Amino acid sequence: MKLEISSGSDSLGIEVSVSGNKGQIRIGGREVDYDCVPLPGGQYSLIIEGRVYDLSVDSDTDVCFVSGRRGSHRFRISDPRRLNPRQSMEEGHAGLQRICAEMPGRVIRLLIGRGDKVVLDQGLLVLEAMKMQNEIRAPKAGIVKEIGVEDGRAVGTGDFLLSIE
Amino acid sequence: MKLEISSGSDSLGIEVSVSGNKGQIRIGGREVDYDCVPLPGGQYSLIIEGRVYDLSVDSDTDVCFVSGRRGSHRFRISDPRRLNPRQSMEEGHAGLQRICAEMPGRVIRLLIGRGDKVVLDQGLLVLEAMKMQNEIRAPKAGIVKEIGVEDGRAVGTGDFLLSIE
Amino acid sequence: MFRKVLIANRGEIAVRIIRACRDLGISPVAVYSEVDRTSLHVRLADEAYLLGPAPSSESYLVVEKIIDAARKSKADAIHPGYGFLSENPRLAAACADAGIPMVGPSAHSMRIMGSKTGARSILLRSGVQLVPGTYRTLNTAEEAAEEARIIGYPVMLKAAAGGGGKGMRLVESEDQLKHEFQNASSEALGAFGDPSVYLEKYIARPRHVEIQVLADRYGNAVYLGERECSIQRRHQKVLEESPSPLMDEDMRCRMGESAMQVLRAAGYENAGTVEFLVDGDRKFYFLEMNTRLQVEHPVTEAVTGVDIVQEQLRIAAGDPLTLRQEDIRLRGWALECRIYAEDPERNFLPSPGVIGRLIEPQGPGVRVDSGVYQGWEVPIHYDPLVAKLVTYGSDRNQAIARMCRAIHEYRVEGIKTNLEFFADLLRDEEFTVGNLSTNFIEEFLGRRGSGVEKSSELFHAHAIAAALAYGERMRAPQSAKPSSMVSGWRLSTHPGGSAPRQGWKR
Amino acid sequence: MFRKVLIANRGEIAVRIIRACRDLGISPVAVYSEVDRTSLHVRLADEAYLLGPAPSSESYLVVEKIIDAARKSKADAIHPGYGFLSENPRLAAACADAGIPMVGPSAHSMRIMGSKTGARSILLRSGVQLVPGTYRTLNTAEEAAEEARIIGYPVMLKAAAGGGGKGMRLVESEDQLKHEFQNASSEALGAFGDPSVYLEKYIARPRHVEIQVLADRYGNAVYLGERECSIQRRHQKVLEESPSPLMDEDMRCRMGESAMQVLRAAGYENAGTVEFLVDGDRKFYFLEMNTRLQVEHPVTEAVTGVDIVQEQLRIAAGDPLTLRQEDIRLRGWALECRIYAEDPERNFLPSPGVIGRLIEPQGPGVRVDSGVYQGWEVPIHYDPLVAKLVTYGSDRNQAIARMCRAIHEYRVEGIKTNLEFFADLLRDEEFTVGNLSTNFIEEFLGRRGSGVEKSSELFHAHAIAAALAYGERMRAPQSAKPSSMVSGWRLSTHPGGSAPRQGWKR
Repeated sequence: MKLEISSGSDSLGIEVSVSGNKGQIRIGGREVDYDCVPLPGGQYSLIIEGRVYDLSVDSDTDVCFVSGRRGSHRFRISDPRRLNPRQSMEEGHAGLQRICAEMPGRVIRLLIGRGDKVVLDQGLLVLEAMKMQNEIRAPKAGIVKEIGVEDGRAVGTGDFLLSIE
Repeated sequence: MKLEISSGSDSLGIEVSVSGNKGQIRIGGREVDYDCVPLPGGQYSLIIEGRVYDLSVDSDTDVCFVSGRRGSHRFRISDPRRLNPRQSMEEGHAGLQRICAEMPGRVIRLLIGRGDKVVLDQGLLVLEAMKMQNEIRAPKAGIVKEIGVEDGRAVGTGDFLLSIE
Repeated sequence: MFRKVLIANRGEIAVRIIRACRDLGISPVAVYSEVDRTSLHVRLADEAYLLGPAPSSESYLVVEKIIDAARKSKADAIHPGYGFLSENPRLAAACADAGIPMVGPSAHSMRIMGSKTGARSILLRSGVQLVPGTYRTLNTAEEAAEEARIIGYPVMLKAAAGGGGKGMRLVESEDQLKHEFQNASSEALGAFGDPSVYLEKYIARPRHVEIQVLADRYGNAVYLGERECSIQRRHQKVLEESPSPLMDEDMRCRMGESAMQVLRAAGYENAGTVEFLVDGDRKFYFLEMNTRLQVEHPVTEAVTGVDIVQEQLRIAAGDPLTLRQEDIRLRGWALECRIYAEDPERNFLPSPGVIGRLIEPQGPGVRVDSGVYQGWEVPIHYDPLVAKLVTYGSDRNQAIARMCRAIHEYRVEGIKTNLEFFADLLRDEEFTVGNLSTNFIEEFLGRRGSGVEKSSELFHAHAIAAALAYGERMRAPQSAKPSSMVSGWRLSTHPGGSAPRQGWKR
Repeated sequence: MFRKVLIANRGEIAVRIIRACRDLGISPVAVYSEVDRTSLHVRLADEAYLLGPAPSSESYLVVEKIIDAARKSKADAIHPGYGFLSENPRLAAACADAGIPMVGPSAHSMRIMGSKTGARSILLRSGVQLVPGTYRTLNTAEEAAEEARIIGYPVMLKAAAGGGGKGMRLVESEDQLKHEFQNASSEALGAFGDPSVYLEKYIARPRHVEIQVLADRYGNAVYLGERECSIQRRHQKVLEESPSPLMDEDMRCRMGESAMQVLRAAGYENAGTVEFLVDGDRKFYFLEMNTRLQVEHPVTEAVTGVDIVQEQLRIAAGDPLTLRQEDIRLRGWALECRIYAEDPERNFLPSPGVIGRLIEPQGPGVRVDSGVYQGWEVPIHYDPLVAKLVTYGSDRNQAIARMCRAIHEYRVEGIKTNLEFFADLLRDEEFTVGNLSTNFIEEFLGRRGSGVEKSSELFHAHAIAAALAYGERMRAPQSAKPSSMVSGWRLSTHPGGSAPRQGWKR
């Protein structure tokens, strides 16, 4: 099985002939011996040339998140044998910036109105979450195009707050 | 749903009208309010009249093992609506006592032979497990009827060792 | 001693108090809001009573509900923990009315110290050195601006009714003062039910050092050494230690004596903490007194060997204090890191959610006071404190090394935490030499490198794991996903390394 | 200091040493047998090397394999832990040959003390009081019987080559001696690779008290107070404490000085333990010296504040000891319970298997040194020690109360443990007053009640849970069983309350 594995701008070719827990893998043009054993709870114990990696691996089709004691990587996996239907299509509108809630909370106070001109870093609204009030500031200068919330409104992660153009 | 629940010699009638986590249950002729919430990992948090029970519940058809911080019970559940096919049929032969390994180990030394007469508590064989040597003694006086192992033999839990009649 | 104590709190501190109760043979009673039905403190208690819906204003902050639960459970005392009603004299008064002792000082002492301005006016006459500022509360931004002009900028805007950084703002100009006055006041109202604020002169790069005190009703009192709590973010302590690297025996005695004066001025009983600011010349100023158990009390417990919560319960039960000042000797060094559900990569944004995996550190010199467990969802309604990680060593270096080791072992997945942030902070040279101030974190964030060093060895190993997991998925039938996780794990809660940043900025 | 240390051990002690390595900035290297591939010590190490099949005779006991792994990993020292090769001079000698320091005494000191009979003959001249008995090893049961007639029954039959209760037997008659000689000898051979046994006069109801010592190669040495280890079952310690309830300062000094004499006689370097038996008149007799880290070292760490494993590593690296005797002060009290995978209801039969659920205690005064994790299978091939639970308190009562609380929090399911046994033992009056002897457990088992009190309230609550779980099962589709357990949980491993007892008796 040949795979193309990438994380951010780094990319690697991997060729693995899977046969049980132990085997050889070709990575970045080099052969390495590995010993990879599943642990209870979706973790893996990987030993490569004596080095121990105690990893959590969570994968979903062509995305894989690997985390261990010394850091973590999110990989995108391309398998030439399979189609990779999902392509990155996360481009926003050129000039329009949508601001969404990154966590659940409650809107305490809107500091601007629709059509207001805002400068970079200007306070837009105050959101309370986990007993702390956080002021959401403008990521860029522009005009407030749309407002999706009002004072007192509870919001969930990803909920649309407002947009700036 | 009416159930008959027993543990050892104790037995109780329970009538439960299940409707979500909270409800009323009739037990031993008394109505009690309960609040029972499943926890991650197969545990339950049960609150009855303010008292907290943090329980592990493992069940298999008509047998249920409940354990908490203050002790545990193994229950047998009879549901009049269902047949209870399994009936206790764990009676041994009157005079024959089969001795089985209660844990995995290795037979170090047989201390008796077939046909030997043994007295109560007499050493029968030495079993090593987890680096300790344990002498298995006769649970009753009698004649060694059959021997299923020899010196050096590895045994698993439940393996037949020998019988006394 | 009490037979049964109701703990009017949640999270790690409720668990901490449950443990002290058990150690004294007391049956612990929990209370909970609807979202806390499966919280650890409920699971560990002998009894538990529902207070109401998730918002603390409808549950943990309702005095009447607490008293009702205490009556229902026949508890013979109430421990308020920290936060919530712990410094609210209304609870103390209601307890007194109900004939149920509260584990803490009298409503009277609370009122004196609870009003930071009141405390300042009383201590004016005591000889204890105070931070220059107002001795009364300010009603409007204009009034505040007027006083600030007299004191001189920068000034600190503070909630008169409480501590813990809530409603606190550093203000450098009149414009900013007018802008922040409302925020601080509304935050103070939300946190303490009282919008009053006052002003103090800002002391540049101060250190925050506090003295733990214990006093009984018979006039016996001791101080249990100091804690250095300079490492704060947004006026919230995040890392504390005892002793303070700044301190010598002489300064400890003088600060301890000042704390005793404050204690006497308040007619104080039970455990309390007298906070001081220390300026660049090692002069110290009274900041405030916290009339309750402090979050960071475990570092003092580690170096003194005294169980502060047990002492609280004994004092509240009327036992005389058996500790004498000469018995109190600090041995070794202790650190505490407050592990928060927050994302340091995104300006410490709170990160509630389900804890997918949890491995907590163990071994020599490590104490974990946790309020969570694997598979449990950290609710959005309360403080994001997941656990307190405390390490002890024979000296500061050993305590730091053990903290690094404990963090290395600690794994919290499904939510983001500040564990890696601490791992970096503990290696910072200014920290290791003990050169601290309340500006420490701000300065540290400035000089901190890119954080993660690129290791191609690690990248390769992780890529191999990803490839093997992929291969396993491809071979497995579609229904049987390889992840045999406990419930509630969601991939989406992972940090989106390559995910587009949304317009969230503070 | 070393850069990389190989730990020639497994289980909790390997984990303990990994932690000490990390605290000193040393990279820890694990070794493992085939069944230990997923053991906790492998997961926590930086590197790990396979030794061989599960039997320790083919893995952890093979000197050459250990040395090979050390060479392969480029480790610059080897820590042997306890058990396995820790007291085997062959490892020490092989290390010396390979130029890799072993963390422990020289092969010479080991040989002196490793032969219990050799140690006895050397100390004959030292003035240290010895237990009467033979000074040479005995080759046959007949020879032993002859000596025993001189000493007078009862006598203790002991392995000349090792401690820890292996190959040890109390013998009350010549018949019994002849019967047990072979068993003891074969057990000694299995455990230490040497079948030699010798005899000591049996001291009635003795207490077992031992002194922890530290010595460097420059002649500096200290003793770190005592540990009382009287609570034993089948000559295996199960509960230890420090200090000893028996001890006063004068006796501590005298015993400490005796330990120093033993140390000097052996030309000893690194950490060691000098064991004494104490008779009813508080006279003490040298029993043996353990030339390695002791299982129960954490209780000494708790009361002295000294990290013994770190000191071991420093001494082995050639650092001079910086502790002086006058710095060593015992503060508070510490207890250790050895949590075994065993079934106290079935005469402490080992209970290996998969740990279905695991909740470990936390909080003030609690240290858990565990070698296991949830979902892992405790193998049958090694000691059934799951974890050491250590509590600390300002006095003995507080340490006991905290131990009770910790046990209350501790949950190990899937295998049987002795946790409940400890819960009962800690409430025993003879224990709480400190009236201990090595016969304690036997006597305790005799006077111990039926154990579980019948509580109809608990029975009802559990029955309700069973009924609700049954109802849930009936509603759920057949494929979706309500138990969302980690792998390997088997109902059959539960204690069969109503299951027929099999013919197992000892």
